[in-house]
Parts: sequence; structure tokens; C-alpha cells
Amino acid sequence: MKRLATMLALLLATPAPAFAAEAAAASPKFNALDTLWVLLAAVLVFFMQAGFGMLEAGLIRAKNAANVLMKNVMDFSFAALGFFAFGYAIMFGGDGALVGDSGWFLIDAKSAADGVPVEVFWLFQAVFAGTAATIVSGSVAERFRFKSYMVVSFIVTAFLYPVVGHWVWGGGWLSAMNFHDFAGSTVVHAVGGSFALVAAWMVGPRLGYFRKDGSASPIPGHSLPLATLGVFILWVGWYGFNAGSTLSMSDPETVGRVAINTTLAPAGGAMSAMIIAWFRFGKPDLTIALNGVLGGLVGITAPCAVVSPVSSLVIGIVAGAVVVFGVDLLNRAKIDDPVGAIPVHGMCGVFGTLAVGIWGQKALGAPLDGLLMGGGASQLGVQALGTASCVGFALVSAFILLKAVEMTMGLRVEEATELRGLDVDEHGLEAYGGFQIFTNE
Amino acid sequence: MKRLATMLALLLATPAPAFAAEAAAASPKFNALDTLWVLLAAVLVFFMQAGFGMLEAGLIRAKNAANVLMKNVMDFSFAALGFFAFGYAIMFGGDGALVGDSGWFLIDAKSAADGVPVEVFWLFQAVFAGTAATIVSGSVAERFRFKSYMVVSFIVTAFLYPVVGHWVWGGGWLSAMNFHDFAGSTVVHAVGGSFALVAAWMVGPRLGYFRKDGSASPIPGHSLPLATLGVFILWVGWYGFNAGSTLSMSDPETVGRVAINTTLAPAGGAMSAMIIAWFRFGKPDLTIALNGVLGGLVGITAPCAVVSPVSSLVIGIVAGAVVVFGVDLLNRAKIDDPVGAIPVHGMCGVFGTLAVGIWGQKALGAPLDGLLMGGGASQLGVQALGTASCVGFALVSAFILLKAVEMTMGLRVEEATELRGLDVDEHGLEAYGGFQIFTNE
Amino acid sequence: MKRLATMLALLLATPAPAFAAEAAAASPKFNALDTLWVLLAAVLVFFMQAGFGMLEAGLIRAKNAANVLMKNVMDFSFAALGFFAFGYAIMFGGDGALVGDSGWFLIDAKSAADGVPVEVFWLFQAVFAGTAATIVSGSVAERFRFKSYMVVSFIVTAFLYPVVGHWVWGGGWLSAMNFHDFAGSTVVHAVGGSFALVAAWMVGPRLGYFRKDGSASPIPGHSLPLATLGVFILWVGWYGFNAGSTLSMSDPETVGRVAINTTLAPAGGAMSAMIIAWFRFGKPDLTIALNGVLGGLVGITAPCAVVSPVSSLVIGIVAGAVVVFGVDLLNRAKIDDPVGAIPVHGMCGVFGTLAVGIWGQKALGAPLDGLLMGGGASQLGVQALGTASCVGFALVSAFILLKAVEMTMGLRVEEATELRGLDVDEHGLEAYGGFQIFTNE
Amino acid sequence: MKMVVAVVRPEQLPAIKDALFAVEVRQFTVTTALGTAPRAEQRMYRGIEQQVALHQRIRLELAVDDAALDTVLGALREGAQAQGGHGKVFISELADVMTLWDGKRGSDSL
Amino acid sequence: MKMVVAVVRPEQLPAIKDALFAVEVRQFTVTTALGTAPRAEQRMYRGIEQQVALHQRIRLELAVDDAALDTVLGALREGAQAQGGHGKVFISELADVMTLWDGKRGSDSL
Amino acid sequence: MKMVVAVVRPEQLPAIKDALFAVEVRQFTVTTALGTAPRAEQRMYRGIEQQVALHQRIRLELAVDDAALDTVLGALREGAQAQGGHGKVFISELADVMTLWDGKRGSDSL
Ligand SMILES: Nc1ncnc2c1ncn2[C@@H]1O[C@H](COP(=O)(O)OP(=O)(O)O)[C@@H](O)[C@H]1O
Ligand SMILES: Nc1ncnc2c1ncn2[C@@H]1O[C@H](COP(=O)(O)OP(=O)(O)O)[C@@H](O)[C@H]1O
Ligand SMILES: Nc1ncnc2c1ncn2[C@@H]1O[C@H](COP(=O)(O)OP(=O)(O)O)[C@@H](O)[C@H]1O
Repeated sequence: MKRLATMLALLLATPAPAFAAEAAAASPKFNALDTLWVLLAAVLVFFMQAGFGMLEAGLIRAKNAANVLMKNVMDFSFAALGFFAFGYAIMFGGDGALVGDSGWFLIDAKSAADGVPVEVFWLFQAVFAGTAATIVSGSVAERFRFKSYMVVSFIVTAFLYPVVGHWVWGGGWLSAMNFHDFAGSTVVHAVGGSFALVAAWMVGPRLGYFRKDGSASPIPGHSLPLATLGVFILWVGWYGFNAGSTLSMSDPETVGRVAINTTLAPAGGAMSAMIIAWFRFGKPDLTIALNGVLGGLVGITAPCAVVSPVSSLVIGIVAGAVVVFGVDLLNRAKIDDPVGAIPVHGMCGVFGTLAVGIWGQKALGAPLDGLLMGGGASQLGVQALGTASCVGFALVSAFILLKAVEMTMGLRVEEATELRGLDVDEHGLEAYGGFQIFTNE
Repeated sequence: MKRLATMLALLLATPAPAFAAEAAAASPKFNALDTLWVLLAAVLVFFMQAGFGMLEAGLIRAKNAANVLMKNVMDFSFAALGFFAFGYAIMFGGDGALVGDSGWFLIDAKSAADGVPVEVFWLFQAVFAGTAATIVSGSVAERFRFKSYMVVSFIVTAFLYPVVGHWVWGGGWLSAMNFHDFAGSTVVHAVGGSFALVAAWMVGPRLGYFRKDGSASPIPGHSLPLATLGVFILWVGWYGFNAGSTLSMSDPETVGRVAINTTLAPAGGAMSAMIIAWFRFGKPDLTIALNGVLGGLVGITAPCAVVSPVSSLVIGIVAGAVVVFGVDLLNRAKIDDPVGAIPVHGMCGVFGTLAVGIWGQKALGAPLDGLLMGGGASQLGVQALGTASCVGFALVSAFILLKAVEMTMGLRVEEATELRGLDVDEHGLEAYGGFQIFTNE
Repeated sequence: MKRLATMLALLLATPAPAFAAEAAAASPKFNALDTLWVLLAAVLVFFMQAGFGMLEAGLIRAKNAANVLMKNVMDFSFAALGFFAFGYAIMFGGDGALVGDSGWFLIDAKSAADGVPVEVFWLFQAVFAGTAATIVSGSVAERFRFKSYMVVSFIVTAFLYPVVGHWVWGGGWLSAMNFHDFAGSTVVHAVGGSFALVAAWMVGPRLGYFRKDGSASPIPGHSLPLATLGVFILWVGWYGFNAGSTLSMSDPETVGRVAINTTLAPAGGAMSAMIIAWFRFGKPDLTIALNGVLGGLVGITAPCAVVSPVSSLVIGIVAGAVVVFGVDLLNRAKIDDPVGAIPVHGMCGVFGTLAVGIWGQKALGAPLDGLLMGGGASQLGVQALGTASCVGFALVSAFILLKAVEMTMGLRVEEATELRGLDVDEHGLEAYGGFQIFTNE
Repeated sequence: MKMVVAVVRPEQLPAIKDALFAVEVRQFTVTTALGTAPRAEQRMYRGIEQQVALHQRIRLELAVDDAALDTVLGALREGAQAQGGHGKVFISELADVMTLWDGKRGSDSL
Repeated sequence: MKMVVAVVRPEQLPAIKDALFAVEVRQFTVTTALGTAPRAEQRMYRGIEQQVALHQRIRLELAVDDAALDTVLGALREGAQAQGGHGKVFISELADVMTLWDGKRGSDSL
Repeated sequence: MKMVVAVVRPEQLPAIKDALFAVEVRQFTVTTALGTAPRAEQRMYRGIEQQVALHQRIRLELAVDDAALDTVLGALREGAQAQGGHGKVFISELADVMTLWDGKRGSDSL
């Protein structure tokens, strides 16, 4: 105990001079407006945690709702710690082609955004890391062991996500290749979706989701009001996610273009997902429309700064279609993804990254004009390479990580726990305790 | 398909140079701080969609909750599209007395806010249009056909709302007359409330809402926690709605006055609605207090910049009373408005507009001093004329539109659908699927 | 009526010139960026009302949910009024050692933040007052009479909270002593928690909470999704609460440090509360983790600007432990606090205030280096004195106030009302009306 | 005495309640239930087929005197007809009734 | 064997449960129900009159041996008295009982 | 006719439903219930002990012809076995049945 205390005291003291020195020397170099913008954008992105929590809880059964909420609360907490201690250093600690390696615990860390203090820039990046992590909780909901999830989540945000982040945004090999992913269709969503895919596949489908004949059998979400609230919150947060990725207000027009695109794409996604589902399945399904909104948002995340509003509408419309077909595809592949995280984040993330190479405009800041903008396929090639590399890394590293966890702690709860619900067995409570009658006393 | 693709490609390409050119030439003219302010205000207003969704879902029965949420999600999506393609051009495309006519699809469109890029200004206006549209969904909840609602909603935001908007804010005849509606008591709320009134009247009351003897029989909301959350979210969003309508931070004090008034008026509305209801009906009713908050917010929307804080408190108090009596009046008029949209938005919208002519102060920016401020009745006259014209236009155009929809697609669901709930019959799902027991498999 | 009207007219008119004059003379002295920052921070803090509402409603039984929501809506409304009429004058109206005494109804009131108009500064302070008030509603939930609560709440925000506020932030005796409470661990939370403690103790435990043998018997919350949403909203709002307390963007780095600390401390709180509860009680309890988040947030509120990120993580971890042991302690003390308001706000508030004297760094702006930073115990002494005085004042004044209310109006509802639920008896409605079946018609 | 259990659709409840009140039957117990329908309903949820076999139903329980049985059954039928006439009634013998307040037994306690 | 159905107010459940446990009756089934009250309650919701005819009730179902009937009824009464003594009990003959685990029939399976 | 009431765990419902459908029993009524368990479960909620005495259960009600009774009981057993074999069945005499649509009485209306 005593030694621990001494060590802690040292750690507490160490950063002080570092920070103080920076404060004294650096203050004039900060831009107050840019700092405010990035900070508020980070707060908006943080709010997305609530959105994911409500969406995921709403789309699953009541008996597992507290479990998924607990995962959402805790994975952000662990993400904050992991990204503080290790993640930021790996992602932004220098120009190594593969990983960064300085600024552990933010000591002597530098901001990658001019004029924005490292603490604020860190926060903006930390909430992104949290988003990447939390995508997984949805796809493995209702069956993944809580303790194992915590371990996976911590390693993802502290070590895996930052590697990809370094490649694209931290000065790694992909940034050197003019790979363009403005706000993270690949870095956050396709990568998060890939983790989600591997995890959902390895943990297996929920009991009862696939019938004996192999066809899927729906397990309806227990609260669509919560799910809808979640999507609206996510949409709100996405303005911070995309527009905040400008990291500066020095170019109001780009900020504006990002904002309008972040409106039209999800609108298009909602419309196309709803209409396609209406034609194919007979009725306009609310959960599909919600996934369509998110698909549109994910799809526009990479190209939001470099495409015109009309293009963003088209991107959203295509993303909405991707979602509907993706949901179908997963069912055929016998993968059970209760909230649609894989089509929304994984597939639309890849599509959005490619969209830069299709609809991107050099005049708006894209490295090259896209395929439909008369620029040929070069940028599309770069985008494909980039997203394939990141997704590949995510798939492989997730597989290794999950395999290790499976062999040591196990991925899946007992069958009896799954039947009763994870809330009672893993957390000793019910999401709606006494809502029916009081079960105790 | 091929022709469609070609057309699309053209549309995608067209705006590019336009936007690019503007970017090159105009960047210096943008004010970064004002842009940030308007953008964040727009995000706050966008959040109100979630507020309306939760409020409306909470105040109706569970069996129709998914339907009303779907309407909220989709009407904003269609509003975004309609206001992008047509609405903005009608509202801000030039100085015509009646309508604007340039800037379709935002091509070569101009911002009406100095220093704020058109994309950001568009977004701020688009979320206002979305608000006007979504007001209707509450008043016709639990019985209006989904498909017909989508058509109505699209036409309202793309064509009807922008006309009124043009008159007051877009350089039309009312702006020329010094009609003062700072943030839209008339443009958004009274007009939205008028659409809501016509729609609720034409679609008729819910089965069972009026007893055979003509008296109303309550149909309680199924989740007051959701409704309360909705109101808090709306209040949050209203800071963007009202204060953001300054469109600039160049006058911090006006922004501040708007903000304090947007606090005191709803507080006053909550207090007076609660107390009046307490005296009249015997108990302090939460739903009435919530409507009181909203009444106060709507009431202060027009005068928020030009009245003193004490006046705003008084305006809120009166608005709270308007809500209570308005709810009563509608029941007597045999109109069924499940969420109180008509008293809140329609009646308080008109009252708030008139309030400018009563409590407005020239020293604070009103065109003239109001009646109680020693300025006589002239401004009140202008306000009455303005709000009457806008409401009149809304009532008539809504009647024509709804008549046309009634004759072609029908306004109301089948009786069997209404009895079972719109969720199952129109969307094939339940808002709380399996919350009781799993109904399938 | 007529006299009332005349008086009102006078009041409405009076402030006009005052405000107008200030507007004319003062405009140049305002800083637009700072104003925007404080305004947006105030909006974030206002949003916390929704967070408290959802948290409290979720952690109690459904039959009392509407009552606690009504208290949340109305206590903010009354807080706004009370803080406008009296509170601000007491808190910021001059340099008296004990109370301020000018600026009633904000007439000729001055802002205590350079460059920020008084209306905006007022709003920021008013939402803080609202927070202090609303803490009480949770600890007395499910049994406190609505009418009495309103009276208590109004007096707290109009008169009691402002006194403490004046001591620390308004130029009173504690600010003169270099007592450091950056964003209100003591002023808002320990004081609010003290009111909550006295109120919970005087109103007594809920029927059935303590068994005959004196041990506590749980009454589970009826909706953990709502509670979790509430905590996420509170966390979002806390960025405004803490970082906004800079009252300016002139020092981006301090803002950034506050922001990162406001992330790491709650993350630490969640982790330690969860892990300790897991070890002690066998399972990771979601409600404890949620309280841990809040404990971390409250704990970092005072020291957020003057400690390093590592220290903030440690502070959060300790706060999480304080929460777990605090919950236990209250049960032993036979005090029933349904939502954990007293451990979270009261105990962590005191701890956070002391933390300034332990981990505070002079280089970062603390008056002196803290105990663990090599500065000895002097600052810790000041912090202890300050928090003890404020808590002492709160305890005593709350006792007198509640005694008076108890003797005149009574604190507690009838037993029959408590058994049936406060919603039906006090408000004539149900939080989930007809969710089961329609009870009327 | 008889225990009459009727299972009907939710939308039928108001009319049935009125019909019962009209014949002065003012005491019964209602629970929400799920019931089978003549044929399963097909729904599509997120693009996959769902066989909905159980539907929202209302279960009414009425303890009645033998003499009142026919009146009650008549009222149930009349009320049910107002909304489609769906539903079934199950009748069984009731051995005894007791009021918890005074412990009184027998048909007077109904 | 008898099937005892008691309909009481929610606040009565804890005491009734304790009373049943006290006489070693540890097996029963509980459902939420709505029940009629002696007179309809008047409420105002959003300013309009609401006749609330159905109130939250709890329905307990206990299958008991004939020999245990009086003990159970006594426990129900005692438990109910603790909170106002409201509620009614309906008693009917139970023909048989079966445990699903082993298919055993008869009163041993209670 | 018999009224068969089975009280089982929620996770047993799907298999029981399938087993009933398999023997062409397609009519029944389901309610959520809380039931007692062999022993109370200990939970810790916010650090205090909670004795959970009532657990989520499902209550099935089936009115069947005397001739069909054994088939139904068999199906219930078979379905229940798929998930642990928990649960109990209560069987009582059913005096009559009526269809509300046409007022038809007797076992044809089942
Ligand atoms: N044999 C039976 N046993 C138990 N419950 C039954 C039986 N037959 C019908 N029911 C219940 O009665 C309800 C109404 O039956 P019916 O009128 O045939 O169906 P519907 O309402 O779909 O037209 C069913 O949904 C079911 O819950
Ligand atoms: N004849 C009856 N048939 C069915 N249920 C009955 C009958 N009489 C009473 N009940 C049920 O028993 C409950 C309790 O009855 P009682 O004690 O008379 O009412 P209360 O609890 O309002 O004092 C009622 O709410 C009702 O649900
Ligand atoms: N004597 C009884 N009276 C009423 N209900 C009973 C009785 N015995 C058992 N039950 C109900 O049947 C359910 C299942 O019983 P059992 O199989 O013994 O329990 P479990 O499912 O916990 O193994 C219980 O939870 C209870 O609701």
C-alpha cells in the first residue's frame, strides 16, 4: 500500500511542471475560437455515447437492457483511461509509419491541431475512440460476457484503434498516400464495424435468433421510443463529429458544407432505407428508417468536406440502400447483429470512404476529383486501398484478441444466463425493477 | 436507369463550380464567430426534433408511439430535402413581395445573414422549417395515415411554410411593413399551429375521445417521463431557436436579453399554467405544466429581443393561461388535439406576436414602443395584421392541401387500424415489442 | 385587479431605460466570444435539469415518477423566478462579507464576469442555483409533499443558496480567504447535498425501506434506461458546468485542462465504484456505476482547473469509493436517499473541495500547492474551513426552514397517498397511464 | 356461484364495461393477456419474417351468482358485438367467496 | 384441493406475502390486474373529467390442499388487515395438479 | 371440459408453444405472472440485501375437452422438458364455454 502511495504521488507530481511549463510558454499560440469549437464539438460527440446507449438498449430485449447500458457507461470510462494512458501516444506520438510512441499519459504530448491545446484535442480524439469501442457493444448485445467485454473494449481503445488512427490521421503511412477520411468513415466506423463483425461472428447468434431451418426469426426491440431518441441524439452528436473535424473555424465555408452534408445525407439515408424496405417488405419499418439515418451519417463521414450537397444526398441515399441490403446479407451469413451495427458502421463506413473517390471534388479540398467528377479512378484506388488496409488490420487484430479472450475468460455467458437475461445474472438487477409488481419483500 | 444515372451525374457536377467559386472569392467575408454561433444554434434547434418526438410519443398511447416517432424522423428528412430543393429559394430567393424565386437546390443561393455562409444559414432555416412541419404530427397523432402525412409534410416544408417565411423574413411584404417576429412566434408556431388546427379538425377526433354526450373523455399519455424529457429538450433547443435568431454575436447584450427572456417566459408559463389548472381542476397536472413551459417559450419567441426580462415573465404567465384556456376551448370546439399543439403553438404563437405590440420597447430594438410601453397601438396593429395574414394563409392553404389529399389518398386510417394501433397495421411492429411477453415464435 | 395592473405596468417599464442605457453605453465592453462561451455553457448546465429528472425518475418507483418530474420542472421554474427577483442580488450585489444587497429584479445589476453581459452571466448562475435546488428532489422522492417542496425549493434558490454563493464567488468572506472552489463542489453540490440530507432525514424513510430489524430493504428503480440517460446528460452538462466556470475563453489551456479533468474524474469514479461494489457485493451494479460517474464529476468540480489530469483521475477514483461507502453509511444511519444524492453531491462535494488542498498546484492556478504537491496543509485547512462553514450554514438553515414548513404545511404525504403513489393522489394522473390497459371509459 | 372468464380484444373492453355496468354488474377483475388468433399474423421486422402467434387480449374475470349468470353472459355478448363480436367465455363452478375485510363467506360477499 | 384466488391492492402484497410465508405457504402465482372499486374515482386530466373505473390490483393464485384451506384463508385475512383489509377471495375446486418435471399428479405435487 | 393452467418460466414458452401446436392445440391464453421459486434468490442492490421471492413466470390457460386432456398435458410436459422441465399444471373442471360471436355454448365452442 505504502509503495503504491509513493508511486502515485510521483505520478501526480510529474505532469505538473510539464503542464505548467507549456502553459507559460504556449498560451499566446492558442486560438480561443478554435479551441471553443473543438471543445464543443467534443461535447457533442461525447453525447453520442448516450445515443448509442439508448439505441442499443431500445433495440434489444428488456432483460438485457441494463447490461448493454452498463457496457456503454463503462466502455467510455475505460476508453478515456486507455486513450489517456496509451492510445493518444500511439495515435499522435510522432511520425512513425506504423505507430506513434511518445506522450504516454499525455506527458509532453502535443496537439495535432494548431491553436488548440492538447487537452482539448485529446478530448476530441478520446470521444472518437469511445465511439469506435461502443459500436461493438451493440452487435454482441444480449450474450457477450461483461467482464470479457471490458477487457476487449479497453484493448481496442488503448491499443488497436489508435494504430489505425495513426495511419490515417497521426502521420502514418496512409496519410502520406493522400488517403482522405475527413471524419472517420474508415477510422472510426469501418474499423469499429469490423471489430463488431468479428465479435458477433465469434460469439455466435443469440439463442433462438436462427430457426432450425436456418432462417432468421426476429427478436423485436423492447423500446422503439428509446431507440428513436438514441438516433436523434446520434444525429445531433454527428454535427460535432463531422463539422468538428475541421478542428478550426478558420474556414467557415467548409464547416458549413460539412454541416449541410451532415443533414442531407442522413435525410437521404432515412428516405431510401424506408422506401426500399417498404417495397421489399411491405411496410415502412421504423427501425430500418433509423438505421438508414445512421447509414447516411456514416456514409458522409469521410467525404463530408469534399462533396457538394447534392452529392451528399446521393451518398445518403446509397448508404440507406446499403443498410437494407446489409441487414439482409448478415442474416444470410448467419451472423446475428441485434442493432444493425455491422451494416451501419462497417458497410456504410467502407462505402463512405470509397465515396470520396467517387464524388469528391478537388475544388472543395479532395486530393483528386472523384470518378463521377471526371477525375478518373486514382483517388478511388487510394480510398479502396486505405479502407481495405484498415479493415484488414481490424479484422485480424480483433480475431486474435477475441480468440485470446475466448480461450482465457470466455466470450459468451452461460445458456441459463442468456435465457434469464444478463441483467439479473451478471448485474443482479433488472432494467425495469418492480415495473410490473415488486418482486421482493 | 442509365438516363437517370446521367442526370444524376450532371446534378452532382453542377453545383461544384458554383460552390468552389464562391469559396474562392468569398472566404474573407465570413465571420467565423457568427458562423459558429449560427451553426451551434442550428444544432440546438435540430435537437428539438428529438424533443417533439419524445413529447408526442409520451402523450399518446403506446400502440401509436412508433407511428408518431416515424413521422418525426421522416418529416425532418423530407423537410431537409424539400427545403433544400425548393423551400430556401421560395423563402430567401430575392425580394419579391410574395415569394422568392432563385437558388433552387441552393445553386447560387445567398445567405441572408452577413458573414455566415449560405450552407450554415440554410441549416438554421431548415431546422426551423422542420419544426413548423413537425408541430402537425402531434395534433393528428393516433389516426392520420402515414403516407398522407408524408405528402402533407413535404408540401408544407417545401412550399407553404417558405411563403410565409418569405413575407416576414425573406424580404416580402410584411418585412417591409415593420412587422416584428424575431424568432418565429408567427412564422413557425402560429403557422405550424394553424396547419395543425386544420389537420386535426379535418381528420376528426380519435375514436372514443368524445363521449356520446359531446363531452371529452381523456386518453392519458402512456409515458410522462418521455414527455417531460421532450419538454426539457425543447427548452434546451429553444435557446438556439431564439438566441440564435440574432444570427450574429456582434451584439452580445441582445443575445443575452434573448437568453434570459427564453428562461423567464417558460418559467412563468409553467407556473401560471400549473397554478390555474390547480385552481380550476383541483390538482397540479404535469402535462399542463409541460404545455405551460412550451406556451411560454412560444409566446416569447417573437418578442424575445425587444422586451425587458420582467415583461418576458409577464408574457410567459399570460401564455401559460392561454394554454389552459386553449385546451378547454378546443374540447368545446370538438377538436381533438392529443398533445396540445394547437393551444401551445397556434394560440401562444398569435399571442406572442401581439406581445411585441404590447410590451415591445423601441430602445431595445422594437420598431415602435408597445401599448403598455407608452407607444400606443400602432405596432400592435401591424402585429395583428401580420399574424392574421400569415395564419389566414396557413389555414386556407392547409385546407386546400388537406382536401386534395383527402380526396386522393385519404386522411384517416381504417377504424380497425385505429383500434389496433397504427404501429402494427401501418408499420408492422410494436413500440414495446415483447416488453410483456414475446408474441412470436 | 386594476391596481395590480398598474403596478405591473410600472415594473415592466422601469427596467427598460436601465437596460437601454446600459446597452448604449456598454456595448463595446462586451467580449462576443466569452459571451458565447458562457451562454452555451449555461445551456449545457440547463440541460442537466433533464438529466436530474431522468435519473431521479428512473431510480424510483413508477407510481411516483410523475411527481418527481413535476418537481424537477417546477423547481427550475421557481428557481429562475427566485434567482431573478432576489437570488442574484444577494449573491452578486456588492462586496458585503455576508450578503449582497443590490440588483433586485436585475435592475442595475452588474455582471461579475468581465466582458459578459449581466443577462448571460445571470443565466449561467441561475442554472447553477437550479442545480442546487434540484438535488433535494431526489433524496426526498416518493414521500415529500409537492406543495411543501415548492416552498422549500423557492426559498432555497431565492435566499439560502445565494448566501453561500456570495461567500465564495460573490466577494464574501470566503473569497477573501483564498478559499478555492472553481465550479462549485461546495457551493452547489455539498450545499445542495446538505439540504438533501436534512430533508431526507426530517421527512423520514419511505415506508418499507427499513425492515423491522433495522436493515435496509431495497426498492429498485423502475427504469434504469432512463437513469442511465440521465447520467449521460448530466455528464454532457458538466462540461458546461466546469469548463464554463472559466467564464472566458481567454485562457484556452485552462479550459482544456478543465475539460480533460471533467472526463477522467468521472471515468475514474465509474471504474472504482463499479470495482469496489463488485468486490464487496459480488456483482457490478449499474446504479452504483452511475453514482460513481456522478461522484467523480462532483469531486472534480472544485479542483478541475488546478490539478493535473493524473490527479483528476485519482480524485475520481477516490470519489467513486466515497460514493460506495457513503451509500452504505446512510443506510446505517437510517437515512433513506432513493437516488444517492447525499453521497454523490454532499460527500463527494466535500471531498472535492478538500481535494484542492491535496492535489492542487500553484502553477496551475491554485492559491497554494496542495498537501501531496509539497505545499503543506495550509490550503487544505482553508478548504476544510470553507466547506465546513458552507455545509454548516446549509444544514442549520435547512433545518430551520424545514421545521417551519413541517409545522405549517407538513413535509410528508399521508400514508395512503404514499402507498398508492404520489402521482395519482397529488397530481391526478399516472406516469404510464394506460400502459397496461386503459383504466377509464 | 360461477366464475366467468372472458377473453376479448382490447378494443372491446370499453363497450363490454358499459354493458356490464348497464346491468349493474360492477365488480370484476381485468388482466392483460396474450391470446391465440384463428391464424398467425405475418409481419416483416427488419426484413425477416415474423409469425406473430400471440395477440394482445384482455381477460375479464367475473364471479357471479348462478341467478345472474345469464344476465352477465348477455351483457358480455352485447358489449362484445359493438366491436366485432370476438372473444370467448369460460364458465366454471365457484365453490366459495370470502371478503377479506370481515371474513364473510358465501354469495353475499360477491 | 382448492384453487384460491385473492384480489387485493398492490400495497397489501408485502404483508400478505409475509403472512403466507409465516404459515409455510410458499408457493403461489401473482399477476397484476385492474379491479373495480366500490365507486369510480373522479380525476381531471388536462382539464377534462375522467371516470377511473379500474384500479391497480394484485391477483394471487394459490393451489392448496383442502386441509390447508383455512390456514391459507386466515393468513390472507391477517395479511390483508395490515393495510386496510381490502380485497376478496374466490375459492374453487381443483381437480388435479401435475408437476411438469416428473409428471406426478395429485395433491403431492402442490 | 377442463381448464388447464400451467405456470412456467418465460424461456420455456417457445418450446411449449411449439409442442402444443404440434398436437394441434392452437387456442390458449397467456399472461405474465410472478411466481415463487423453491428458494428465494439473494441479490445485492446498491449494497443492500434483497430477497427476491417472486420471479418472472408465464401463465398459460387452456380450455380443453376431457378427451384432449392427456394430449395437452403430454405436450406441456414435452415442451417444458426442452428448457429444464420447470413448472406446474393446475387442472379444474370447466362447466361451460361460450363463443361471444354467436353465443354458442358447450365443448364445440372450444
Ligand atoms: N380453448 C381455449 N383455451 C384458452 N383460451 C382460449 C381458448 N379459445 C380461445 N381462447 C382465448 O380467447 C381469445 C378469443 O378467442 P376468439 O374469439 O376465438 O379469437 P379472436 O379474438 O382472435 O377472434 C383467444 O385469443 C384466446 O386467448
Ligand atoms: N364479483 C367479482 N368478480 C370478480 N372480481 C371481483 C368481484 N368482486 C370483487 N372483485 C375484485 O376484487 C377486488 C377487491 O374487491 P373489494 O375488496 O370489494 O374492493 P376494494 O379493494 O376496492 O376495497 C376488486 O377490485 C375486484 O378486482
Ligand atoms: N401451490 C401453488 N399454487 C399456485 N401456484 C403455484 C403453486 N405451486 C407452484 N406454483 C406456481 O408454479 C410455478 C412453477 O413452480 P415450480 O416448477 O415448482 O417452480 P420453478 O419454476 O421455480 O422450478 C411457481 O413459480 C408458482 O408461480
